[in-house]
Amino acid sequence: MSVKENWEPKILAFCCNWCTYTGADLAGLNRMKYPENVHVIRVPCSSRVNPQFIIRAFQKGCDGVMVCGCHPGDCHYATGNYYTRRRFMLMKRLLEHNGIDPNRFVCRWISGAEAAKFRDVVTQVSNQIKAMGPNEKFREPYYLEKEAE
Amino acid sequence: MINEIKNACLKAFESGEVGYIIGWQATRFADKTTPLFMRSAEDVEKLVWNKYCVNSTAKYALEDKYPEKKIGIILRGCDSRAVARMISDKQLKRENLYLIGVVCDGKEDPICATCSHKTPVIYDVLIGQPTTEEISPERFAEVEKIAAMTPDERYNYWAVQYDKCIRCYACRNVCPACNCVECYADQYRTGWQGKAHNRAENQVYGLTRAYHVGDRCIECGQCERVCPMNLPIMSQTRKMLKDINDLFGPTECGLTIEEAPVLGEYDLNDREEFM
Amino acid sequence: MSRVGVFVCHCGTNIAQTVDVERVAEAAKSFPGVVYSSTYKYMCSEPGQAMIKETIEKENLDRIVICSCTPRMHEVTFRKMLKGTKINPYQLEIANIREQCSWVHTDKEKATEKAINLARMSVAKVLLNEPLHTSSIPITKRALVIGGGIAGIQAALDIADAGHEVVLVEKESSIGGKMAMLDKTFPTLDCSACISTPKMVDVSQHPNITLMTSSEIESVGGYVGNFDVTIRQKAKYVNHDICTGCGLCETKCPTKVISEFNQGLAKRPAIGKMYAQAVPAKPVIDPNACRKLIDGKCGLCAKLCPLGCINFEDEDKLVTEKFGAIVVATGYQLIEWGELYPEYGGGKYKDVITGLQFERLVNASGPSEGHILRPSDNTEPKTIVIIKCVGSRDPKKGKSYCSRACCMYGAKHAHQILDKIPGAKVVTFYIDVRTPGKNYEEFYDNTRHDGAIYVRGRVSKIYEEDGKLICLGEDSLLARKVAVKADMVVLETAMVPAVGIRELAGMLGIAVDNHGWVTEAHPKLRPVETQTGGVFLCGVCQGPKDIPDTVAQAGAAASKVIGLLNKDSMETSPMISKVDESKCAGCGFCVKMCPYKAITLEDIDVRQGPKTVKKTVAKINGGLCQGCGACNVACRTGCIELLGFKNNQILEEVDSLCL
Amino acid sequence: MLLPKEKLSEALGALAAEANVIAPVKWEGDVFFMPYKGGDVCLEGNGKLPPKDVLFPKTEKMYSYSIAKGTMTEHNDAAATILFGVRSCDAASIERLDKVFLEQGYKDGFYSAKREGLAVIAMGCDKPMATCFCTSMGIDPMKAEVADVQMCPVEGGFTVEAVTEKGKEIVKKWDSLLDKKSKAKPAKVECSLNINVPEDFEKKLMDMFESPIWDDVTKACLGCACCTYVCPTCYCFDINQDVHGDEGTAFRCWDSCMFSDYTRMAGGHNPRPSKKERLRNRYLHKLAYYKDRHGKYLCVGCGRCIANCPAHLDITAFAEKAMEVE
Repeated sequence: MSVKENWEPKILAFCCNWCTYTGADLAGLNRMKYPENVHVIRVPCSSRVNPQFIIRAFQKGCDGVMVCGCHPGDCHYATGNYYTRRRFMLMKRLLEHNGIDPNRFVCRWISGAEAAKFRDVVTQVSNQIKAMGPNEKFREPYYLEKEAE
Repeated sequence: MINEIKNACLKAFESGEVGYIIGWQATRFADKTTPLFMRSAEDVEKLVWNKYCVNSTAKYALEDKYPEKKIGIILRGCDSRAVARMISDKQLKRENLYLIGVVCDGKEDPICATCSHKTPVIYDVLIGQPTTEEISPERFAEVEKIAAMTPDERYNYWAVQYDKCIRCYACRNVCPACNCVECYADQYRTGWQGKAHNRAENQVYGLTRAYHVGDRCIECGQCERVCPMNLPIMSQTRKMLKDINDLFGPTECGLTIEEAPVLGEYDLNDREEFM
Repeated sequence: MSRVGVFVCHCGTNIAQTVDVERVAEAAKSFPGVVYSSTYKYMCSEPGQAMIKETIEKENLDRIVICSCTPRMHEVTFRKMLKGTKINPYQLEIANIREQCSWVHTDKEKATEKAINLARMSVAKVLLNEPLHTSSIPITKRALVIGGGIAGIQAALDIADAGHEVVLVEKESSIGGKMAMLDKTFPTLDCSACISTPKMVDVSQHPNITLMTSSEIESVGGYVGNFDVTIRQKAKYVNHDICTGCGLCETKCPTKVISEFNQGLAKRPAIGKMYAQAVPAKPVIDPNACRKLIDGKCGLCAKLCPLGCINFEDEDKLVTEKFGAIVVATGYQLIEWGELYPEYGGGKYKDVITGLQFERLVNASGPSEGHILRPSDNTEPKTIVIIKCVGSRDPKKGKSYCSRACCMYGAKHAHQILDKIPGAKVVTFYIDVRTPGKNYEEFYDNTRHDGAIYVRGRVSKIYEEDGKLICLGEDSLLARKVAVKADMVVLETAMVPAVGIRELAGMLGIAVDNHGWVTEAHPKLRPVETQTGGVFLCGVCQGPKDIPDTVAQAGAAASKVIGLLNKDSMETSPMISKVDESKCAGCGFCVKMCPYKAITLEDIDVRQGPKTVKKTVAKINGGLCQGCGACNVACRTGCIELLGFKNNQILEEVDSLCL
Repeated sequence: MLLPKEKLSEALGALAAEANVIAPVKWEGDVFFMPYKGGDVCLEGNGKLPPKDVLFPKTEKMYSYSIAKGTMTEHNDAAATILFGVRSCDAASIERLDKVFLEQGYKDGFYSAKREGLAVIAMGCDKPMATCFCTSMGIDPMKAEVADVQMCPVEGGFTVEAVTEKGKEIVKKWDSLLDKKSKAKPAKVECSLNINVPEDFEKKLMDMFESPIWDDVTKACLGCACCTYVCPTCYCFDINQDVHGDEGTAFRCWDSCMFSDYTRMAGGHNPRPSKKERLRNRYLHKLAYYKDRHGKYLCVGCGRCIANCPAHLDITAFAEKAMEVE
């Protein structure tokens, strides 16, 4: 599938308020640079992210989705990310079972201090998806037509 | 076998504790039976037990949560797991049920080939000799077949299936693990599930339901049996079960009445792959 | 239809440099629901906020989106600003177009495009924001302090002095903890009893403090401001109300068992006070030692007691009381060094003793009335070896952490030996000497000045040879082996958490780390609080520390408790979960997932046709819920939703990205 | 006239050149009415789903709007289609849909556009399926009501008879393929499943509204929409919006009276709260209400609901039981 040269992927990132969102802000404070196509949705804890949001994101035209939270053991709410880990281990495999390319959905633990790790993960995911081209799978007809224009 | 079941029903009615008993009765077609709701001794005559008793009798008890008398249910292996499932989910009370377990001889249903529990796991009275059970090697054959494909082939395989789906929700209404008061798909205000019939909406429904019941699926195969368009729905939930098996240890759902679903738990030394 | 106002901030040049703020404001006008959008140099400044408030009035807005810096910075500021307007403070969304946009991108065109996307996502969410109101929960003005060491005593006194009722619960028969065992305290060499016993007496006489010794916590329920704690008051077999503490029973009791207080260096009777200055100064019977309780013989003390206070049929009593706040001050114990260090004799050499055992020897009220004698033959030792970091800083055999206080009390021991035994020789083996306090270094210098020998290296083996303990080690500074013929060896062993801390933490819903130290809410910002609202901690239960730090923490914890109890009620955050009981099936999947045990299943009456029936639904305790949202995903029906992050809000946010 | 069996695909190919032809084709193990792209059609039994999808699709875009452009466009581009292989029961269902969508005062624009462009080539039944009972519903398997061309299977081919003008044009295109001399006549055919329904059956049914038989007849129902979505004469629909920021599309999609929220009203009241009321309403609509108003049963006896019902309920078994009740 030929990728239009100036095509920019749209990537959604659910970031937990206490760790990854803070890490992302820290990346900003340190003026680190990363691609523009990752948009962050702030959630109180990664355990608030319902795996159904991932299916929804692909349906509504996103090309990639990330879920980031605190390292297990550091969760501000003690046990939140233990549940996140199980949920997304299963959802990731269910999506792959249905044909979603594994690189399109990424789940990573990024703490409040790991600004560089946030930048690296975002850059890596963004470049990977840019190489893969737009995501047609699960996409609603409205976005398929919009893509065709 | 049929007479023993009939006697069990008659004894249940004599005890006076049981309001009605759910079983199977013949239809005008030789190769089909339909659920029978016996209220008194005369109805017991209509009871049949043959290889066409493929309907699950368990979920009807959900519609009568506050019965005056006990609800009698004739249970094959998979029906008993359905009852265990609904009791674990706190939707049925064990004391409201009078369970007549029958050791199943395999019915006219493809799922029976991979059945691992012909003997009911929960019953008040058991009919037939308990058999030795073992998990069928074919359990995840379908899942492995799909796993062997490339991502695009997998997507195209499912795209054809979900193009067929007409969203009649029969798979939801028959599934014992789908026991919500109001299904997420019926809550339009929240907007999870659209009403349009297109491949994307069907996939959202298919995947969401698979994820909702994945860690509680008792593999009774009713969803595939009832689907008018013959979608391979079981391969979605069995994919979840296979992953749960590989990641969190051997799992079979609906075997006990206090079963904690895997997604409701966590373990400090779960596999770590998001570091 | 909602009337949304979008305010895009320049933030000087921080945003305006790489994001075309005018274009963002212009684009915002086309979003559904937006009726007004404008930009300003500094939105968070006084004039900025004034401009917003004025626009709200003029344009009759009912919700606003501010595109500026991270919400972690000014969400509170803008919410306070909204308190003065007709808009509810929670009908506000902030798009982070600085830290996560202008500062991290260089291409102005793409950065502006992203800022517009972020603004559109925030507008999509704000359209579904509902007005939220803080609710309040009543506060019981009583505090519970668990642990009667110096930490618990200090915290209890401070809280009681502030006029609040305190219950101090102590497992042993007397308060005082480890400090009561000490002789002197560094660096001032105050006599430990002189500074702790007055406080202990204050505790017993303070009108606001109820003292419960020989008691343990049985169960904890409720939440901040409204804890219901069940306390098990173990049987004392002595009626303390009429006992005057004359001590007659203690002297006549025939049974002699090893005294835990004296660290096994002496014996004690089955009945008696823990030690002379015990508070309360009344005896208790040890059920594992008293022959009457074990096999029904003796009962001498009952016969002798002039007031008949002894009652062998006494039983444990369970008392349940309400508290507003709980302070954990359970202290520590020394590591069981026996099995870990067989090379030091593993406990079979009587003259290889621990720091606390040395404290009892050198203590005037100790078994040897303050004379430093060898436990083996009660002779005065001439050469004493002190070994530091036994069990500490030793990840392989003991604990990985440093126990902080041993360097100082090691030096104190050396000083006491040189002071009490003229011509004694003290050799201290150390890895580093850590003196992190006021006058600590000077104290250490004096000790070396007095003649204490410090050898840098670990002792590898101790063995007995014709009455002497040969300590083999190395001097790593001079890179030579060292052997010392010692009469006695003092091991400064590691501090480990008190027994039973994990069960107590489980009851209180607080976390402990892998060593068992209680996890504070934040090591720097909230050191004396825990994750659970209303539960505070102080002293060594949080980690090894010395007495000055412990007392400081006790004061800090007390001030937190006083801050809480001074209020009649406490505001709870409105961003908590709410249950839609009409859709709840009572399956209970959410209950187990809540880290704060905020969700319970309860029966409510529901009409079903002609009958009313009992239906089980989930109920959320507003005081406990911290708004993490884990339960939202556990509920398949979606009837438990976190206010401010409801399912439809997040779905709209996801949908609006690719419009 | 007779169209030899082996010339059938050629005939269909000729039609497919001008208009798009929908024919019963085997796909994924079942027969469906799908656009004909050459190859052979499958004339055993009937399509799993009815051809109603051609006239009344599962989801049909109606209007789109864009606030930014300030425009509103209607989506009503119905292309000329030829529906081949329609059995008499499905043809009767088209007649029922016509009455509802076109002859009740308001003419449904979307339906009528498709209906005018439609030519129906009916195909008689020589081997009805076990679940067919169209004869009991007054339908002649060999004579379809709205057919433009009536074909019937006979020895070696199909009789062809043009009924309407459209039919004549189609038959003209097949002129070279037809054997004009053959006098073959289709044999009379009876369904194996039948119910002898009394004359005023609908009056009797409507009087039985409160009868206890409804409890045990509907007890086994699962409350899903399977029967309504495979039924050729179900015409209920819901209108919904697909909104994307300041653009959106209004679309019409199938709805089912068997769903719990079909009659749920503001405030939560539901006149048909449980599956008993809903299934009663469905049976009465098929066998009583429609006949009472328009003189014909709404049920055309195609048997799809019997074949596909997960709980194996059977409308004919219900009719039998209803007849026994006084």
